[in-house]
Amino acid sequence: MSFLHHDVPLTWYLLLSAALFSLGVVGFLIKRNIITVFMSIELMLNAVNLSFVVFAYQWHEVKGQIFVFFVMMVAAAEAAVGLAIIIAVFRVRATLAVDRINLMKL
Amino acid sequence: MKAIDPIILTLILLVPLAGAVLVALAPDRAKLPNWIALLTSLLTFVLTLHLPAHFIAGQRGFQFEVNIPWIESPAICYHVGVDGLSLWLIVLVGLLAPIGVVASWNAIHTRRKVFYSLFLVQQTAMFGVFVALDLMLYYGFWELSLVPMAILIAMYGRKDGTKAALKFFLFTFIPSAPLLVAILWLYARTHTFNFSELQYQTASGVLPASALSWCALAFLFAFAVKVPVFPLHGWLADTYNEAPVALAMVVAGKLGLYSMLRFHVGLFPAQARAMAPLLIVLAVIGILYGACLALVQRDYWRLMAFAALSHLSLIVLAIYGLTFMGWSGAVYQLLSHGVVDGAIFLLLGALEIRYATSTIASYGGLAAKLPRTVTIFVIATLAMIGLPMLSGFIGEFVIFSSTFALVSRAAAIAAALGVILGAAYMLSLVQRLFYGPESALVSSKPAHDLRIGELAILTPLVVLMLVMGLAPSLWLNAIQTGVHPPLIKNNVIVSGACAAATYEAPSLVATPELAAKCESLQEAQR
Amino acid sequence: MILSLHIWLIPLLPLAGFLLNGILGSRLPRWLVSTIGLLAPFLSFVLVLNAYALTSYSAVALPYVETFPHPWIAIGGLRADFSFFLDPLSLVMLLVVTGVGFLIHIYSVGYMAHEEGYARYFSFLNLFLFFMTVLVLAGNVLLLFVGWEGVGLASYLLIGFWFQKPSAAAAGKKAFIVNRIGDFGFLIGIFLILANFGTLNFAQIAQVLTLKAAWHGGVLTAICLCLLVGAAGKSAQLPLYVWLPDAMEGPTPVSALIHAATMVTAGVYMIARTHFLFDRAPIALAIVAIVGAATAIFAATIALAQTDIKRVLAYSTISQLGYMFLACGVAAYSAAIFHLVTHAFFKALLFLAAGSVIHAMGGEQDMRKMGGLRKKIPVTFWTMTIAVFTIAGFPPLAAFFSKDAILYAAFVSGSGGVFLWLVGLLTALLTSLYMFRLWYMTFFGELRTADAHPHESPRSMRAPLIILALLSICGGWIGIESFSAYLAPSVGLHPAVSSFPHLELILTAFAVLAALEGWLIADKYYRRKTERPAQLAAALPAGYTLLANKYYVDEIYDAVLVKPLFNFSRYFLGWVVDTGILGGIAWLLAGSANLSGAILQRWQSGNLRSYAAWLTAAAAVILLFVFHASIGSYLGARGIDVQLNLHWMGH
Amino acid sequence: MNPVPDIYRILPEVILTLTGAAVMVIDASIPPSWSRRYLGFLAAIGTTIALWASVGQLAFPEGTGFFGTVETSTFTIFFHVLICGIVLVALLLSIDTLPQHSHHQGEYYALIVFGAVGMCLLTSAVELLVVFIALEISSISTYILAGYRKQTGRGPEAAIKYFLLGSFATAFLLYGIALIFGATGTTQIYQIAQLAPVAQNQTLVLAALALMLVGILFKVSAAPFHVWTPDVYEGAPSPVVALMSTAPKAAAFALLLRVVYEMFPNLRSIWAPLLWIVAVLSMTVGNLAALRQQNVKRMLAYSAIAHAGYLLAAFAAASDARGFSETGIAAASFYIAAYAAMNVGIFAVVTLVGGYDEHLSLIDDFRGLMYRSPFLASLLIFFLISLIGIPFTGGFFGKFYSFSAAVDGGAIALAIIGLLNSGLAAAYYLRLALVCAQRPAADQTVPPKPHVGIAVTAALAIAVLATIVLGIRPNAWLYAAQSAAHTLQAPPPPGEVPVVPLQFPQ
Repeated sequence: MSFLHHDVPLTWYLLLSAALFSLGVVGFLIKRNIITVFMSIELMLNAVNLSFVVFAYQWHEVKGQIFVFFVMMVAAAEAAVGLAIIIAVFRVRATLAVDRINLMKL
Repeated sequence: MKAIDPIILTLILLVPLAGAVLVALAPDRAKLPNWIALLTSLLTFVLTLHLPAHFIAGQRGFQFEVNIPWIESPAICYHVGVDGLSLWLIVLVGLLAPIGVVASWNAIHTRRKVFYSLFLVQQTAMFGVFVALDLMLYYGFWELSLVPMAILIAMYGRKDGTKAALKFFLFTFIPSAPLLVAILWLYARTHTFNFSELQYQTASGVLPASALSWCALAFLFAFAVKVPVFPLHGWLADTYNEAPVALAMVVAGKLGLYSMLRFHVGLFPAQARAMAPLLIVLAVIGILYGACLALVQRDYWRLMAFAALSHLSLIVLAIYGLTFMGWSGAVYQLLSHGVVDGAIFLLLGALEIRYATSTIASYGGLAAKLPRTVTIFVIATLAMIGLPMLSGFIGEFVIFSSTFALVSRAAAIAAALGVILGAAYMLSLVQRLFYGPESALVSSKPAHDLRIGELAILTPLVVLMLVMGLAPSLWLNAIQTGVHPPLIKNNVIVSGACAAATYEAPSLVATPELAAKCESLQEAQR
Repeated sequence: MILSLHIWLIPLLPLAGFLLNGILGSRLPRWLVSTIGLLAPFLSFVLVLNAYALTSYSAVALPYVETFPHPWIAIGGLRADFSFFLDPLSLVMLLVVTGVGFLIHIYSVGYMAHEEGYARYFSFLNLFLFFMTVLVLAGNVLLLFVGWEGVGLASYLLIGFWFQKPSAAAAGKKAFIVNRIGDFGFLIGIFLILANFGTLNFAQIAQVLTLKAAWHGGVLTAICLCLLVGAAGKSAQLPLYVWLPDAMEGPTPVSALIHAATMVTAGVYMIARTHFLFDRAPIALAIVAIVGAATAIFAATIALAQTDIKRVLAYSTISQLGYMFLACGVAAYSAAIFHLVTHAFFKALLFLAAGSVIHAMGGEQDMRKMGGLRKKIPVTFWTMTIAVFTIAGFPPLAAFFSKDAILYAAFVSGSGGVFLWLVGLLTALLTSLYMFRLWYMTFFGELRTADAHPHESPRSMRAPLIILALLSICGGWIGIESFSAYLAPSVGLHPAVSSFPHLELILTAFAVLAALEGWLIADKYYRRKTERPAQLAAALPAGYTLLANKYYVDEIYDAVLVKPLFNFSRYFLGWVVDTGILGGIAWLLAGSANLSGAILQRWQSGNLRSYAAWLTAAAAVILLFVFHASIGSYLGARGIDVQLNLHWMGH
Repeated sequence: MNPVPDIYRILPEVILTLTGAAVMVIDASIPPSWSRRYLGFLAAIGTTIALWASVGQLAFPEGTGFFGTVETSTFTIFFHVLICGIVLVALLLSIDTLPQHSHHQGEYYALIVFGAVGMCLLTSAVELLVVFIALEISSISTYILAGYRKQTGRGPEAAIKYFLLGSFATAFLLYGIALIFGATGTTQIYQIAQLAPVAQNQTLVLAALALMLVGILFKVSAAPFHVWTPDVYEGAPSPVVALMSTAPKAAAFALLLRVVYEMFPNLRSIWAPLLWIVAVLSMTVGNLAALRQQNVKRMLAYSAIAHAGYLLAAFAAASDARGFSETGIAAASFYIAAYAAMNVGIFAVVTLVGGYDEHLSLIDDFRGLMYRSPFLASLLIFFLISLIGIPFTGGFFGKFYSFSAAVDGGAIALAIIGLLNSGLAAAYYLRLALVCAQRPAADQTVPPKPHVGIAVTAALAIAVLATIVLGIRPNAWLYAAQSAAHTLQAPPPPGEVPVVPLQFPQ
């Protein structure tokens, strides 16, 4: 863990986390496949996890790391549900293109 | 009987509600809903008669008052009471209820339970508006009165009931938003919804004047739409055209005008005074505008709508003349208008049931076939156009003369022009409906004159029109105690100086002293 | 000692008749209806006679007042009582109203015998008597107004008696509305009285005026002019006379009673009743005179060219009312009332006789189709002859005296008096001319229609004719002097005093000559050279058409007032203002809400990625907002730059 | 004073969890041919017990348990009762309206109950970790429930939209939590409240506030985070919408109250104007867009957005020096209750009329309802009237308190905008009501009369009663809301939450 402390300032990690989060957001916005969109969300969650880890390290507080585990766990649960839903969508619509999922509007 | 005094108002409010529940629960068999509604409304009417019977005429302030805390924070109370202003209006509402039931007797065939339940709920709401002395309670009944009306218009509308109901509802509901804000603001500043306390507070000068004028404006706007005052009458014609007769006869006027008197002029006298010139002008325009448009209507409900605009504007004129005499006249005219309009609506409704149209041109020559109808219609018409010895004249005369002497001669003269036009459109309505040769429609249908039930309700109305025309003091005594000057000194509306004094003197007997006084007063007036 | 005269019963008896016949009449046999209908005015007449007898033998002093203990309206300073006021003026009026009224009731029994709605007719007739007696007896302006409006109502109902006839129904409506215009003026007058006197009681107003002897003109003129408008409406004066000719649509006895003898004279009565006001308003008085004179001659010219027998009489009535106004205008109230009384006799007679003619002709009213009826209906002819000679002003018939009094009063009334007199004289000539024209066209020559079988009227119709004929002969014999003296307590003495001793005689001679001249012209044109009128009409087509069409006044009113009002209401108010502007504003408000709703709906594209984009954008905005707000308000207030001082709390 | 066993602090949640587990187990163990209907009743009974248990919590002194992660106070009990009530109504509604022989019925009930666990926990959590977990528990159940009609095209679409956008928003919330953790070094709400004002890095605090607001405002479907609402409400089964338009919203509002009033009271000058804007935007957008809707559920979705706006108006209320506002919180709490009562009621009626398969989904389909089933029509109109805010209904007092709080706080403009908006809203509510009241068209096919079973009758009765009681005798609830507000703003009991001294890693 020492390289974290000495070689690279903590801010960089936070910036990386922010960048990852932004990438996730951008990915959500520009990707056209539901699975990819879903992956973008995972990316965002992981970016948050990175922040938690960094802050946990900064504060010497284990809470942050606990948080990370819970986030991972929840993400897994979400993945299970999400994929199930995606399958359901594919069954009735026979497509995974986000832009085609627009039966309901206005 | 004294024992029932404290609960009489509550009873008046609850009996129609109980009747509504009863109608809703009872089976829709034979004429059962009609009978329950009729008996309930008659019972309520009898209860309302208790009020004038035990009203102490000379006494100022509220009587039969009940004030029970209802909600602690904000401090809303179940505070009801009656004074000379509302006394007869309550009786009027009570009277119009059985008329409405009779008018609906044959007109409403489907879903009678719904109709009569809502009709009775509407009664409660209207009673509530007249008796509530807690601003929040008042607002509650005020809003509640919209709902049954709107639904029934939609249910039983003639052509496009939904649209008319929506128009009616929005027209009256949206202006009540500023009203509520104003009420809330008043509460935030005074921590009371109590009418009398608020009256003291608004008069005491602790509230900022500019905010008070905004409040007053919000109140006025809501009431003006409800009356309606020109140019806010957009909903009226459609509503009259579509509403079931029983509801059309109560939809306009009473609530708004009463509220103007009690809650606009009563709460914000100074602000009302500032607004008065505008309202007088609008009222005069409304009188002439309504009358002119009534002249050219082809449908009698629309004609009645514009006629109502004209007549109600006259009352607005009386209210914003801000003279006590004018106010008495206003309340009296309101009563008379209720009775006369009730009769005319009942008759027109009866015609519509028999001939299934409200287009005037389809009628003609009914007089020979329906002698009873035409007789009562003509009497009611005459009362409406202010023939002396019938009810309409008294109010009109008092309003005109007080306006003329104390407010504005021009306004009185312009308003009196409406009398000519009133005769014109009402008599041509009579002529087109009843006189002339029989129209094809009239000849094609069998003639059924008024039924016994209709006669049973119309005859008392006709008698009432006569008695109101001949012995107005029966009503005016109580009314005058209601429109007394506010008890707080600086809340007094200062009337035109000379004229007020002239009128205060019971009658100018020509003693030299009085003649001299008259002289000096006239000098002062100039 | 004060005897109760029970004058309150005088109106109430006809009211009872009205109620009985009106409510139960349709179920009662005709004889009972007639009995009730006749009994009521008869008993009233008896009561009036009783009152007259008691007062003239000074058992009861005049004026005599009966007031109902409870006020009618008492609100603020406004107080109006049910108070009946009996003085010579009202007594004379009551005698005419109930007397002539009773005769016409009798006549009606025969005339209306075959009509449907017999009971309705009698109930309305009684209703009229009720209101007319209230009008006459009223002790305050407001009660007078009650009667005033009430007789208008009765007139409306009776004109429209044959309501199946559209013209009759329209005429009733027109009468009411035109009267309403007059009443508008009357009402304003009442308001002015109330505002300036604080009372409506005639006696009190008079008292106030007595106290303030210097009060002239000004607001009094305004009051009087307003009252004049009312009077002009009721008494069919220029410019509000238009309803009266149309009112002839009603049954002829009604025309006789209401539209000739009694109701239409209410304006004259009202001016006489409020003479103390007019006396103080010379300008208003002059205008009354001018209106009267103008109406008199105007209506007389129209009467020349009418062919409907009743319309001739209607214009004649207007013209005679003009005389009465003229008299009022020169402050000769007693002369006006005198003429009113004689006019009631002879004009009622004329109408009843005309009714008899119409009855004989089976409903035909066009004089061009009559002629030669002299032999067929002798009683009618003779009574009619008496009436014609009376109205033409031949001595010693009634109108001779009354018309004479008016012309004399006009002549001596001051600067414009001679002119007024000349107009009156010319009118007298014209009156004579058109009346004899009527007489000749109806009774002389040959019957100009084939399918008529004239027959004399029943006894119940003949009897009133004869009585009225007698009254027309003798009615004027009382003489203006004693009549004025009798009325003096009510309307004051005749003001005019002649400086020239034989003036009255000379003027009388002029008047008789004028009447004679009229007769001679009529004789020439309508008996001896019956082709001449047509030639004359052909020679002066414009003039003749103008007269035959009554100067197109109805058409002008229609084009100038009625049509524009309707068009203004329908097109400008109805379409432009109500639908266009007000409806447009509501439509715009609703439309803009709907439109913004439609725009906001586009937000909901249904596309997931656009939703996410919105979320992101909103999140960005919130972030920006938070930082902006914080820099601006929260930390900025402490002078701290959040970006730079990360370790500001390093203690 | 005896310390309260920690387990009692989460007693309702425990009961609900056990119920859910029982439902699932029984569902799995009984033969497939058996009716699952009674599982619904089981779930309902469990919910009732949980509700009763929540009320029972009033007996305990207020405080936190499980190391300061969950709290019991009038505030939490208020929301527990509310949420359990809503869930109960939704369950009863579902029992009668779900197709009798559909599979997965047991799952459905279990999911609802599990969702309830999450919502309840969300209201009582004072530790952001628990907040996150609770939020996810409730969200995941509702994601699945939203797509429950998976045979139709719209069901899964609603689920996927809700799921993706929900997760997306949750990621923002989570990021906010991370940042506040970074700024203060703790995730316990009371500690954050004490430490945030003195944190070194205020940028982080502000960013955390903003990001957390994004996540929560998404959940309460306030504009401009409302875009998912109409689509999801339209696609989800009506009984589910009855639940998810009310209960999760109530929970989310409870969270919002906690976040803004307890975590960041000192940032009031920032979030109050922000919420002001969001409130106005929500009302206006919701009402305007609802005006033109033809689909009843979509219209109600927009109305839900507008109601979120009215509710947020209460947040703009005045506050004392520390940023607390008892009136505002009480008004918001009351509004949530009133809104829940009427909205769950109206969706119950819409479910009954439109059917589970939604063969009647358009406003015009409701034409003549008053003539074919006056009972349902009357109820529908009653709830619509309450939504409009006509007096003597719960909706009126909700609006009344909300706007009187705003007026109290000087936000008169907000009150006027809000009430004018409610006028606008009346237009579309009333349109539906009036269409119901209209005579049926001559050529209209008469749909079968809906079957109203005992369970749904009970559900409707609860909703109607609640709406009426809130409209006529609001005292009790108002008192509860006020004491809830009081406990929310009261500082945590001293000593129970250790204040971590600030340490800097350098």
